Amino acid sequence: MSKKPSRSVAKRKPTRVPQVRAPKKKKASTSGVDADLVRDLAKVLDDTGLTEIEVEYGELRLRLARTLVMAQQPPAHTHVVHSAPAPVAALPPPVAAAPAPAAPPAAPADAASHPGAVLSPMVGTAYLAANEDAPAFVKVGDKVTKGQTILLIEAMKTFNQIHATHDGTVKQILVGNADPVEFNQPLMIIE
Amino acid sequence: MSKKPSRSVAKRKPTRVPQVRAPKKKKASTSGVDADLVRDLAKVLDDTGLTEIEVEYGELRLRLARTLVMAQQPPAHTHVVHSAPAPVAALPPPVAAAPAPAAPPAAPADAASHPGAVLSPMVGTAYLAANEDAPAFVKVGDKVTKGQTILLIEAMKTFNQIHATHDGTVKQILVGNADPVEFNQPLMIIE
Amino acid sequence: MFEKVLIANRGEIALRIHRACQEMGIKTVAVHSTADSEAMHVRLADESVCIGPPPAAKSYLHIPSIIAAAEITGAQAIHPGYGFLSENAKFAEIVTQHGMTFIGPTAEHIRLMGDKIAAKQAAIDTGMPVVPGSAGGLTDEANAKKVAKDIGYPIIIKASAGGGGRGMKVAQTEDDLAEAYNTARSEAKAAFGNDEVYMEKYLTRPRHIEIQIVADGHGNVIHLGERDCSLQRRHQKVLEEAPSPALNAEDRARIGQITADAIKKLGYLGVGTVEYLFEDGEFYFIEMNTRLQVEHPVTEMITGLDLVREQIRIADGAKLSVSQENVIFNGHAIECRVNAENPSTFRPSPGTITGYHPPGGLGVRLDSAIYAGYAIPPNYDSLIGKLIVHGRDRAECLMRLRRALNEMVITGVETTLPLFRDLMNEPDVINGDYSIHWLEKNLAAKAAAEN
Amino acid sequence: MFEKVLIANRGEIALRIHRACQEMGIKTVAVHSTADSEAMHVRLADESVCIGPPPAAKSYLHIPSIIAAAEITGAQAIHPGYGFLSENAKFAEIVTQHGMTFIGPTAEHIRLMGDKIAAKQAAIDTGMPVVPGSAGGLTDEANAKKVAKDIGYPIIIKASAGGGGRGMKVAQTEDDLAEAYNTARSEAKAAFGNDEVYMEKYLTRPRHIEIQIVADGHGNVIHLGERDCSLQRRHQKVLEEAPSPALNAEDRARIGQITADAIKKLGYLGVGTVEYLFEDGEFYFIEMNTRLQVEHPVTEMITGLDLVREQIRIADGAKLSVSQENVIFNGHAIECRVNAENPSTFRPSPGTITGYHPPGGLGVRLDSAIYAGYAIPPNYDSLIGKLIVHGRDRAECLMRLRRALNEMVITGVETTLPLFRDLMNEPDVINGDYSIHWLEKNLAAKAAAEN
Repeated sequence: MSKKPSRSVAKRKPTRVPQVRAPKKKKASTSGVDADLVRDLAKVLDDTGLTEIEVEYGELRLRLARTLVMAQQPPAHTHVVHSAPAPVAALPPPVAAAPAPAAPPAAPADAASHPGAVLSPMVGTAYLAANEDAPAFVKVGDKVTKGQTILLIEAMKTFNQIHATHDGTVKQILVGNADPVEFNQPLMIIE
Repeated sequence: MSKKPSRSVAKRKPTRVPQVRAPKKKKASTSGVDADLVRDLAKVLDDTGLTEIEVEYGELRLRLARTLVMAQQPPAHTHVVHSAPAPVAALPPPVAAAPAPAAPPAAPADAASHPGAVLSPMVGTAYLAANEDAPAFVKVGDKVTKGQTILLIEAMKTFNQIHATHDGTVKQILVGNADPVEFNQPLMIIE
Repeated sequence: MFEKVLIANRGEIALRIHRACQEMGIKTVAVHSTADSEAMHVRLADESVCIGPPPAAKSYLHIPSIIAAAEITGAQAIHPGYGFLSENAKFAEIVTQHGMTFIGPTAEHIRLMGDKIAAKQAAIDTGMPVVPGSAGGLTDEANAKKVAKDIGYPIIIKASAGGGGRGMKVAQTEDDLAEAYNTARSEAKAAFGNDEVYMEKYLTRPRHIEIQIVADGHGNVIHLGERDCSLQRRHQKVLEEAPSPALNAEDRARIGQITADAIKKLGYLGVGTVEYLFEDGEFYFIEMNTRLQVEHPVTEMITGLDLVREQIRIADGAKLSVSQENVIFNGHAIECRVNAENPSTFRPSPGTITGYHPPGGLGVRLDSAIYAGYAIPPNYDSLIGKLIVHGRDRAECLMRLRRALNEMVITGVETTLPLFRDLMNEPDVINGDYSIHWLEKNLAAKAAAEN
Repeated sequence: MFEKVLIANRGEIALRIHRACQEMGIKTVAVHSTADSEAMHVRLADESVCIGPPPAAKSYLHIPSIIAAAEITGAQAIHPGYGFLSENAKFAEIVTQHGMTFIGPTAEHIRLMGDKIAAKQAAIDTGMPVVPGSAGGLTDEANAKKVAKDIGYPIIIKASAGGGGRGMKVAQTEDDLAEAYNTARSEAKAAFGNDEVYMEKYLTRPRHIEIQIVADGHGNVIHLGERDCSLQRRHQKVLEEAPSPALNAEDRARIGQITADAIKKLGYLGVGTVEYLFEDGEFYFIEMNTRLQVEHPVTEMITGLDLVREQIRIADGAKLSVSQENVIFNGHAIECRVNAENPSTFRPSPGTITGYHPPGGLGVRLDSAIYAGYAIPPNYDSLIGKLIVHGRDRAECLMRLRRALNEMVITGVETTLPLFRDLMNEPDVINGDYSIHWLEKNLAAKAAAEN
């Protein structure tokens, strides 16, 4: 294999630094404790995948915890092939339930749910131009129309044209030339 | 062994209603803790699937917790030796994760937490009279005083006198003569 | 040795292959559909690639996606597991054409054994016993009588053009023959417009006995004894054991040797299984599976061999790690296929596993990719685990299986665990006295008793 | 055979015994303290009896409660497991006096081996090798020199009245002897008011090698080879393996035979373990454990024998199920003792297990009484599971252990799993090159590196 994929190593359930957002202004209530705040923090807990939040704010001290859902239990580090143009990440040591060495760049994960995202319809290798000498199909800032070829994905020596799924302006190109891409991976943001 | 114990079959883990403990001592009127807040937070706990909420505010300290349901998972039917005067319950079939055949009589379980309960300080065989010809130490309706012998428990050929732990009237005798009893099993209700 | 292997499968077999690779110091690449992004094989693999949406045709059966996944990860070999692409000759060819190693036999052998008629001919040519019958169509009643005498009663008359049971008649003795022959012919004529019929020996209570073989690329072939897979429901194996309670050492050695010799003549490579029906001391070839079987752990438990490891070593050009003389059969093993299904209606029960407690202790192995909190997707088959138990003899094995079944807990979905607990109380199962029809009859009787 | 056995223990060993009973068709009675009413052995047993409050002295060590529990349930025999009452001669006597069977040796043998001095004398009398030394106190420097010459350097001088390391001096060669002798004497005089000293061979890098023996009541004694338990921390075994990487087949056969012969002379009954130090090809008796060991599964994995089953059979008067000739050592096994402890400070970590996912697959055994949701009580020891892995050879076993450790998940409490994952990367462990001091040194070095 001459092609070496760029990979980054993503841990499915990264141990995040607990993000305790400063509580909103205390609302006056008889007890000085605001149930809405707790509810709000619970949502933070949800959104962030935390298991515990403790807050101290002036006189206020708040702690929220959620017992791990079982789905977190089974092992370990998972490695997703995607387009982050990082150098080949060190493979994990043979024995390691330790946290993965690096967190993935936040962008691609968020991008997948972006309304303007164009997702890869297949697994393969992305090419941003028709050949080495040709200019890129599109670049950031270009206006594109639905159906226009925006890149190629090669699988089994076949180059598949990937088309813009909607009209708009190329806001981000999320893959590099010759990057490996998997199914459903965000390729570009067009809006 | 000539003695055949009477047994009933108890499943260890009844599904418990989530317990939300109210804050320790303070009443709403004086402390500024308002029962509605607790109720509200309990609902937050419910809605959000949290297992714990702790709140401190000035003098106020609040902690809500919910018992885990995980205990349902591990096997199976447990058989407790106790004094319920039921016939020998059928032993479970060799292969059966099916629910235990019979629920135990409700009385002993409730009795254990009865404030007037006298609990067995040891495992052994209970005797309600000093010998076969003697009258029972006590019968229902008798007035007893603290320290009075109310039955014997035999363990390793030694007969141990069991004394009333408090003054009162014998309301219920929960063991039969020559019944096996385990540690902490309720023997009588005296109130 | 390969540095990185792509596992073109899912579920427990993907995990099984991952484990073998890890133990050999080989990195693994998991591929998965979007329905399986939380699956155990994905979580544990060194790398993973999402290859498509949930339908297998667009992911686990989609050759270009799997090849592309292997290329972008730099995998040197692909293990197909069982099912999906494991017996797809074209896939084996494409893998090879792309400069990678297919961990399995050659495309030619897959193709040969995938064709029922060619496979039977190959069995005959290489000396494997097949069901005796007329060479072709029967010419007349006298001819039928003669052939029947040669092969022995009972016999079955089948329409040459037929299928689906029509035009089939059984003759228990010579007295029944004329009527069977004539009825079969007229039914064949009515059903298929062709009254040619042929004759085969009729097996009344056969057992399913299969022989595990392993062949390397250096001319070495060994057999690892038999598995008895007679407990079936709708042609799906439910419980498998080895050794078979119906075979003696002489039977085992004889059919093992015949099979190994035949496989050697074929020039076959890798692991494979020859399936036979067995009745009254005789074996009759059914087909050959050119891949790892679901029930391979039963053989592993009584031989101590790691069959996936052998597969990978052989694909890499290594020699078999044992010779036939060094294969020692040790004790008895039984496998129960635990499916997420209602244990009496067998309706699949996908959903989230809320509780999972596998049994442990001496002689107990669990091959499963589930975990507490795992959501079983509705897109694939319902096998969620294989409980495999080993004992020094069949009695110890059965007692151990009984206690292991008693310890095992899966909540949140229905499983076939209660079925196995019931089977442990069936005298015929305890005595090993069952044919391939036993389980269907037993289930039908139970269903009838409940109504 | 017994119909009902009471298990006078808790935790994984109570479950282990329960499993053996179940597989023999024997009913079980679990006893438990109030702290253990939710424990697995209680949940699985056919019957259970609460025998007292959490402190062991008032429950698991309280003989009258256990006897009473056996009587009210009609148990015919009591299995003591390990720890608690397992080596309490008085308990064995009382069980017998109450007309029940103690599943273990006689009270006399328990008593004999519980007395260090009597045990060493018994070892000498029955031909087991002991550490060579002076017959009694050394008379003078010349006598010391002579004895040292006989037993070989290095030697250690110890105060006859001593203990705790005071009055102990090592002489590496004859040059050091005079000083060692005189210093030891004056230290002994100062510390104990008695300057008598004696001499023993000094072992610098011994391994802990123990021989498993099984003896029935019919004069049959077999040994099941050795276990290497050199990886210890504060005299607690951490990881055990068999066979020992340091022994060859000749060593094994020799010490096995010596030990089995000695046990036969003693007229011992049941399973037992003779512990030796091993250095430079020689064995030196330490002590004999007259009970099942924590690490017995390692031996089960390489012999296929169920030691608890053998114990119960022998206690019931049956003969050994195998003879020495039929004991075949097959492959390699390693056990990791998983404790609920911080993996570097070893501080116990009781609490509730929020998640539990044991590893599975070929060659992996888990003996554990925990489950998701189980609250580990703070009252007892911190062993929560034993991961035992088998492979065809040591390399395969190590690779398999590595992958199994990687799959295993316990959340909610700290465990020693990370320690074992670390050990899998230590060249000395991989090479089997360690003495009883290795782990302490390794941990000290790691701790120093972190500071």
